Amino acid sequence: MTELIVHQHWFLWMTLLPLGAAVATFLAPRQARWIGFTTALLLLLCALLAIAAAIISKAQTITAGNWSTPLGIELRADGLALVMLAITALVGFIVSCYALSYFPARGHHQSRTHYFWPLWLFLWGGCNALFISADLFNLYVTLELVTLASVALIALEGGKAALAAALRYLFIGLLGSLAYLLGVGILYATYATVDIALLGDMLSATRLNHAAMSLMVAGLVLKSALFPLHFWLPQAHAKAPAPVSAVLSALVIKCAYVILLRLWFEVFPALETIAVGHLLGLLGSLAIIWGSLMALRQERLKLLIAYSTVAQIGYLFLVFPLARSQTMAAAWVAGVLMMMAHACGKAAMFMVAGTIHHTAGSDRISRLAGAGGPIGVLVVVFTLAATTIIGLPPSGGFFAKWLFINAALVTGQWWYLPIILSGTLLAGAYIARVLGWAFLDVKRSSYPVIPWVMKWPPLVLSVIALLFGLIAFEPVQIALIGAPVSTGVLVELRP
Amino acid sequence: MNDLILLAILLSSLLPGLIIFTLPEESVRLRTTLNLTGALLKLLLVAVLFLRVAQREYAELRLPLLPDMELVLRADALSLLFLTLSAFLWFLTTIYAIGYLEGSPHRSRFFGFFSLCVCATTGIALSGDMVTFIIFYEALTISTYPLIVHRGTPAALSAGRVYLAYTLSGGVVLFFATVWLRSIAGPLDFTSGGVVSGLDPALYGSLSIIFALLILSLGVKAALVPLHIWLPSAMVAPAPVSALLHAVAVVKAGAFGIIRVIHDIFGLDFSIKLNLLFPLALLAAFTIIYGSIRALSQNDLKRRLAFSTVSQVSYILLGVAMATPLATIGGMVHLVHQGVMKITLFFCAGNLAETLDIHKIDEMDGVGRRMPWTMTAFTIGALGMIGLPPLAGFISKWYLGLGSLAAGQPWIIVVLIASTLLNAAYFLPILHRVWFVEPRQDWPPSTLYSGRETTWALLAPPLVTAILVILLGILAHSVGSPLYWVELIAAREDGL
Amino acid sequence: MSMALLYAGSGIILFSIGLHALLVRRHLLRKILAANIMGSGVFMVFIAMGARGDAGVADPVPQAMVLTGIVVSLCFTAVAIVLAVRINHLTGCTTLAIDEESAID
Amino acid sequence: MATLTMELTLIFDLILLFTLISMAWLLLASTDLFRAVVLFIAFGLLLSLAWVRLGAADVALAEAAIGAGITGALLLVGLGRLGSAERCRFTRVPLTFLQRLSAPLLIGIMIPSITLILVLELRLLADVAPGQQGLVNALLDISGSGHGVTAVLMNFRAWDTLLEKGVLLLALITIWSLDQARPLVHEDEISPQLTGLARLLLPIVIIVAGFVLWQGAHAPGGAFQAGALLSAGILLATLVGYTLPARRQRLSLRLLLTAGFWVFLLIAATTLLTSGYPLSYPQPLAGGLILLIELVATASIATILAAVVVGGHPPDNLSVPEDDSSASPKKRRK
Amino acid sequence: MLLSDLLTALLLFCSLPFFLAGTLGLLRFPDLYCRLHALTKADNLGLGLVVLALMIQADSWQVVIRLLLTWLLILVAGATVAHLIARKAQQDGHQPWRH
Repeated sequence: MTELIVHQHWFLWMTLLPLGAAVATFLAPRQARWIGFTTALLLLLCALLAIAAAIISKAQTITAGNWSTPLGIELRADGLALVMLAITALVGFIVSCYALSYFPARGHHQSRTHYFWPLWLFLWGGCNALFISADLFNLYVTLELVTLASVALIALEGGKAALAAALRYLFIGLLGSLAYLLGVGILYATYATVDIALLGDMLSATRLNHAAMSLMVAGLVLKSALFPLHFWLPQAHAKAPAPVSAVLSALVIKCAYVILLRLWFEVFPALETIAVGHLLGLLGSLAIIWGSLMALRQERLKLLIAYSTVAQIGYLFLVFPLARSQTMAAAWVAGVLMMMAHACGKAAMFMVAGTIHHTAGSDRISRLAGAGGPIGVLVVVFTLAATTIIGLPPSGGFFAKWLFINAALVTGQWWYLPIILSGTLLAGAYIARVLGWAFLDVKRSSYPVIPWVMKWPPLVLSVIALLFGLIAFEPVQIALIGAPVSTGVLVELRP
Repeated sequence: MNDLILLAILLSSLLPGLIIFTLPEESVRLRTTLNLTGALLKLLLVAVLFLRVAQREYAELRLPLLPDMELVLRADALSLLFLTLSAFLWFLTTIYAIGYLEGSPHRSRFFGFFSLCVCATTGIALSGDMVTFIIFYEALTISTYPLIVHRGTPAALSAGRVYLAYTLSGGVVLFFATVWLRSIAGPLDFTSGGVVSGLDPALYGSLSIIFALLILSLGVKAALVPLHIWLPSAMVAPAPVSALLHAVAVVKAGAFGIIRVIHDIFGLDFSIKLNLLFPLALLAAFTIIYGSIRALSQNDLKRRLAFSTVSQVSYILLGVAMATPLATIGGMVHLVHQGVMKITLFFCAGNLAETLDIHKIDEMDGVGRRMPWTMTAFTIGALGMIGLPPLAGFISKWYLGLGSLAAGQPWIIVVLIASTLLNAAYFLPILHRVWFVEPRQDWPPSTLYSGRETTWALLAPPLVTAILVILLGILAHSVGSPLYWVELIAAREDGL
Repeated sequence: MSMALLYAGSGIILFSIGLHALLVRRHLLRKILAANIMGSGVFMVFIAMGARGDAGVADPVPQAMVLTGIVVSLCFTAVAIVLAVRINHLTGCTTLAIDEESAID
Repeated sequence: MATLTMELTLIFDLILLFTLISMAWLLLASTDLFRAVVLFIAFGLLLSLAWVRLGAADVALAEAAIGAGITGALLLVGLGRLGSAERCRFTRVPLTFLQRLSAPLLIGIMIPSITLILVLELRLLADVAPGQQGLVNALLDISGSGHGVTAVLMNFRAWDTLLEKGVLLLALITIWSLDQARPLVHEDEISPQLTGLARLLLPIVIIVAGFVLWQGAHAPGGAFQAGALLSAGILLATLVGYTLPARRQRLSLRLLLTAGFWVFLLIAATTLLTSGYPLSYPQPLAGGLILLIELVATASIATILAAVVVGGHPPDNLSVPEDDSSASPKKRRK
Repeated sequence: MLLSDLLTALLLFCSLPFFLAGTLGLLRFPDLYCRLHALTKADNLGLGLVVLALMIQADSWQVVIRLLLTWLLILVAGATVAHLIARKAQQDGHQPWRH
């Protein structure tokens, strides 16, 4: 049994399976929904097996075509890849369930249903391929796969705003990935390899390398919508169909960020990145404040959630200034925790928003008035998911912030403390605003009945989001398998 | 060694809550049985735990949260004090709430959050370190909000907003202070004598700041002036919720937290060494006086009671801040006594509102004739509050007084006397109206309730607590009474 | 300074020209052209750097990468054009300047 | 003599690069979009010349076929449907202060400085820096392909190529999800001369494509160049009035379109099962497998590229939809 | 050997005027139709001379045939395209130029 678990490379199947399923759903549109659902189920299973394999025999590495680096492409399931694969499988499964009834098999949007599944499976496969890739150029290809799929999914809604958002996102993605690719080319010019591990060993702090790093970081920052390059995000995420918004906010953003983490901790540690780190930290802080304030001003639920995503991305970028020699592990783990927690919470919130749009006819926040009664379960889901966005215990966001504050105190960068704390309060404020409307007691016409797959899967996800802190120990342990940081996560400040 | 009984106590109110959420509005009987079984089960478990702790076998449960971070549940004597109180009063409040909310909308939602709320309180009582404490403390904040805004009126919503604004800000400060302390002092398990006493004197400065931050952030829930604003405005909530806020859960959680911080994190001696307690005593004394004075001018019954809570809770802090054995005993025992007395008063206020639609004090003329039992309970509670011997309130005030003398701070006696006079000044007029003034209007007849002044569910709880108020006073020194237990704590854990 | 580096430098310049146009031009087709020019610049850096082998033997790896890159950018161009046509079809606009506020619904 | 040729080549390179850069600038600055597109096609052709100069014949072929050819066709079709006027420029969203601030900052300062730094830094690199050609040549005879680039594409870095095929298919699906195919020409516009040319050229195209594909095994060329050629043939056919004989639900077309990807995928899966490594071909079969992949890929690429240029999914019924004139920019162009 | 080189050079030089003429015509001729003449006639002839020159340099028959084929293809394509352009111009109503 353990033989089977270890010797099959489940993480590779997790990329081949969805891609194959994408083709299948394209070939047989009528069966798309069931093919898609089964694939999601299988992927969940594969994720568990992959994790089991990693627990039995540490980080698995494999070279495509059995050509060793620098020539071949290295694929590996280290901790970061594994947790991302797993969280993607979880969120993806829930979203697939949700999509089953969001995109009905019949009706005049039928063709939308037919195209959703291949596109979504392509996206899934692309994400998984990206997480396991340890080769800068291969990362570029996977990134483009993800971007193109996201563009298609945003445009799926078909409205002019959605199309405009999709095209804007396409240009942004193209810009970002070309900048990244130029950086890769420059690195290849010097070191004749694009393998992360080899580069990490060889790289020296030359000016050209710094230029390459700036290009790559800039491109990825653009793709992960860090303030002030976030302008494309709210429209794109708010205009897309709800399951798509969920996936975009929960997973796609993280793809660029994961590459950034890999670059920062595995490729460029030899370079002086302090200044860049401070810049990213500054932008992250601005993102937290600006995003939260904008979220506070929104009249529409999906836009509010999208702006909250902008703010949450800000937290992710605090990792870079806070990761100093002694707080390396703290910051890194905080970033990973934040990613996972945000993925669960945000996906659930977007699905709730979609359901409310579907039942209340519009996603204006004011339309929520009195929703607490008839569609109370949605409000409960929203609240539970919101705990991790605000950073209330025992959610994952809470412990991520704990680690951030700890790192900020130990490295003496106290100026991040007010940012984190006020960000928390602002998040509380815009969530409370929504809840206030929901609990307002007005008699209103009865809502149409909500299909159960639009209710319970999001509930599961939000409960996970709420309790993530209590179960975070295992995920963090897994994430630390073969991680570029030493363990010893909580650091103590001794005079 | 992991003790699953602690988990069982938490689940005994968590599971019913979660199930109740999914119940349709109509299934009243199932919901009621779930509530009561949960409450009874919890009482049973707590009793078992009580006996075990009395024989000095402390239960403990540890789960890993992060690398180097644990969720610690521990049952020591102090936590049992709070646990027993909340478990017992929750049982009564549940019965009361079932009667009170009969036929009103959104009951599944209400009882669901109600159970979560008490689960959080239990967690606070049982938490064995600062991390766990924060987790349940914030859980309490969130699960209380839906109860406060339950009515869904604009007033309720604004009250809820105020509540969230205060408690979340407090929570954030508490969070920050705790992380800071954790990164200075390492793991923050509650251990008598504190965990920071061994630290480098260079850190005393930041330690004092942390102490202040912790006290202030916990003071939000404990309604220390000027952080008390949310409490009076939250009285728009239904009576059972007010009972919960004032007697069982929220306010008590704050006070309990402060006791924990002073005794088990910083340690009494160390707090004295940093001389941080005197300012707290001053603040508490000021709160006592201020609350009583504000209570005088309130015409709304529940508002007056709310301000009285503001002042009464600070007795606890005062006692703890004086840091002498007797005063500490007085303060801790007041945690229980104030709870029992105040819940009686709120039950009665609720009865008036529910049966006779009376909210203002000047509507209460002669209501004693219409609702003699309720008003008797109210009278006992009020007299207890004033501190009339031999009722419960007297005991705590007596010990506080002795303690202040022992501490060599006679000015506190003055505060106590002053507050007692003020208590009398805002309670006696009510009692006078109730018993000795002719009723202005004729009440709705008692025939609706088949001759009784109101339904059993509404009448029984206040009577029980009223009797309790008397017993706590008379039998204060018998084995197993709160006073006995608190002396046990003082002797056993603080080595006083 | 050898020919390869000359070409590489020109590649950088092409990249920047494209970048500039992508940022400032409004007509969607121009943006698409600009993106393609950018891509060509990047590819030129790859190829030129690969062409520095001794005895004029070029490094096949960057060439393979560029072939992949050309296909990818073709895909993006195609999708971008169809999107632009759709937008023009719905709004009569040839720029991305549709009014966001009215587009909310 | 040698120095003279050196000088001449240097001069030639300088002229070429100067032309390329100035063309790029001109075409991006020109007000007439049609001109811009034509210039872009010319740019592509010159670029392939540059690739030849850099000893990248495969890239040159691909550039000529795709960069200039297919992309050019795409742009022309797009231009025909879009029109070259800038409409709706005045109803832009008001920019936030930061955007307004950042735009000139970015354009005025950052781009020039980035360019300068990079150019100056690249200048310092070694003139002769062998990359991986040694490694590739050493492994060439066990790679199953006689030609370095093909070996890298199809074997050493086949994982990239697999995903790239995915991107191509994804692009097609995206386009189908967005729009319905409209005819490139109207019946009345088809000229007999063009038909004659098509009759003449199609067989040649097919032969040449086959040649390019087969040649890829040991010399520049390969699936993608061949596919591009074939697609050009298909487009020529459509231009003289053959419509894609496809209903949307017709499985055969979809199989053809996806074949290049799923055959590749199947091989990856089987190799993963058998050898534990994805796309590690068993030694004797390597050449055959690569040829198989390339054959199928060529067919798919040809169809996909043609379909992409046509733009949009085939109509549900064979009757070609009329381009609804109300919103059609064609009419609005002049 | 030398002779062949000389011949090539000669042919190339001969091709120059044609290209020059074609380009001049393209730039200077009054209307589209005339420009088409310039392109299709002069340039194709010049190209033919270039192809011839290269043929002489070729070292195998395949190359010669390939070159020839290239030229023929260009002729056919050029002719057709010129026709298409002219046709479109006529449809769009471009009047031929007169004195």
